Amino acid sequence: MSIPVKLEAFEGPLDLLLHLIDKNKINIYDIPIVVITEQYLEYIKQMEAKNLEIMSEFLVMAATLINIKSKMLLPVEVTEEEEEVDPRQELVERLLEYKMYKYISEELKDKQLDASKVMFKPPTIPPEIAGYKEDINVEGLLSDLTLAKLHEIFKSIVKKQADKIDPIRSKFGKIEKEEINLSAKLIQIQEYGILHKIFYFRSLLEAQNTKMEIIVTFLGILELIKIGRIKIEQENRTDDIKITYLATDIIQMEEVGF
Amino acid sequence: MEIKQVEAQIEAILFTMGEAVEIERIAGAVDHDEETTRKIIHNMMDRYQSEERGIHIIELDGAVQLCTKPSLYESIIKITHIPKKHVLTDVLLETLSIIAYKQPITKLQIEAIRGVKSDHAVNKLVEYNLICEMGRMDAPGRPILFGTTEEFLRCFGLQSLDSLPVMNPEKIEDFKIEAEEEAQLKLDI
Amino acid sequence: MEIKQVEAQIEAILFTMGEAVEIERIAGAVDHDEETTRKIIHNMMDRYQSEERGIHIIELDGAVQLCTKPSLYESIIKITHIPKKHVLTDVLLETLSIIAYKQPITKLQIEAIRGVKSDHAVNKLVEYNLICEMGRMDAPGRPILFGTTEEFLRCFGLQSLDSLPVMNPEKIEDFKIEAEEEAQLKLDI
Repeated sequence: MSIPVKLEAFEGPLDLLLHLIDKNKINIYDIPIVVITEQYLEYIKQMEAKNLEIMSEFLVMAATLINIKSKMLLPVEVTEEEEEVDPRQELVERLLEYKMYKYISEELKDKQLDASKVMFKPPTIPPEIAGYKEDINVEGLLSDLTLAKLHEIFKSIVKKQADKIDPIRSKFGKIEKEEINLSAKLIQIQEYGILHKIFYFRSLLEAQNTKMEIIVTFLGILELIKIGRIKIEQENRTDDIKITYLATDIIQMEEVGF
Repeated sequence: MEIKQVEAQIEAILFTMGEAVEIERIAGAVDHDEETTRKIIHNMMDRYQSEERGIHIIELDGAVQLCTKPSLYESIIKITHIPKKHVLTDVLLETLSIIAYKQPITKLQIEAIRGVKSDHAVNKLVEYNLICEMGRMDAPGRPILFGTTEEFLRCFGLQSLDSLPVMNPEKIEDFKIEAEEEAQLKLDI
Repeated sequence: MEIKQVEAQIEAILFTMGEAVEIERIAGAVDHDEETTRKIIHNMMDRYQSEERGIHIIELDGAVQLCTKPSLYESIIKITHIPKKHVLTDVLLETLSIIAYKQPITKLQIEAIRGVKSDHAVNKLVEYNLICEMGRMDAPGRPILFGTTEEFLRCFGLQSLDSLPVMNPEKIEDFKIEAEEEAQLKLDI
């Protein structure tokens, strides 16, 4: 299928869906969900995933379409009381509402064009009059306001802010940037390997001081497995991992294009 | 005669103020009650409209403002450079129409209708003074409610929100019936 | 008929321009020679004068300008002196409470707490003399710090700001507990 229109041109998942419905010359109430889903997914594939947030919105719609598709493939269970509900119903309603606002915004656009032809005049209040400062009756303004009420308002704002704070993530400490070099760590592991030949994963990790070092060490092990310099064995799932160093020398990671 | 004088006062007031003035305030300045003042102003509006005049009075949500007639735009731009107004993109227009019809509405509700995040659009519309905060919703997190401004009415040539293009329930119903008929038609073939 | 339309064009031009416009320029915009244009304008001037109108055209050195008639000066003074309706909206109350408890505070900090632009609210509160500038923050751009005014204290019958303590995080916790106790107390009654 050819993709004549850039996906970025669509304002959102509903917009794309409307475009497909329009392009296929089908009625909104009669969406051939299988065809549309395929075309929709095809569009998403073409999408440059530059903006994850936008991408995810399109994906949610894709998931909705697939969900409807799967529901339609399943035999419909009709209970006595409820009528058979077309799984497309909710989507159709959303699309219809969205379409309505698109239609209205076109009308508004015309109105704006007309209204933009009207000219206004800036105020020309003589300076001696403009200089007049109106006395604002502050007491009257505050007549309904008590200190307690003001306090109440502030508390609700503070509470709202507290609600906004992610209770888990906000407790994460600052990530200290440590200069732990993976290449250096790899050499260290290899040195350790030459020395011990056979060693255990846990004992290797225990030798590490920080969380970051442990992570880098783990990455180093994975890398060494990949290039075939070590072999690992594990009897049971929670057992310690036995590592056998297969080589007799130390390789600089730059040599293997790391 | 008396009325003529009041009309002259009102014209002078509107000319000087330039911006929209609440009818209530005008009433205070011309020493008449609000209802009488409104009638006088409506009378003036009709006359400005029917006579071959260059200016007329528009009404914006209980306030009135003097402005030129749109038909004279061509002559005006011949003599003066008119600063460009904000160009509203389709995204902004779409968001604005949702707010106009559903106000007061929260950002989340807008996003539910559009199916996309709308922070940028809402912020831009606030910046252009087309929408503003209307208070908070009595719901968890007390989200901000948005609604349209007087500037919105002015920019779209609307007297009040009642003059928004109509999308009444019957029209929507028509829309549906039409669509259903179309669907039926297809099945018949 | 034709003349009427030219007159409308001239009225619209003068209204939009506000200032004095050379008759020569007007002639160019309405597609007539200067002499004819001048005649039409003089005609308009007479009519504005004789009719009971709020505005008229004055001529200054080959240029003409639209302005209000001097006799209506009183009405204009009156309208500018009629107080507008002032109300503390939710938005204003919210902003005021933040400033009261967090002062001195910058607009940016207020916006960070509220999650929305707050220019309008801050300006209004300054206009109402409930808050004022307290100096500048020693930070890039040297932003203005706002705090409450003496008027604010007086209105609430406060001796000083000490009776309105600045809230720090521990205090907020205390406040929460207090509030709960108060609520309990109320229930007990």
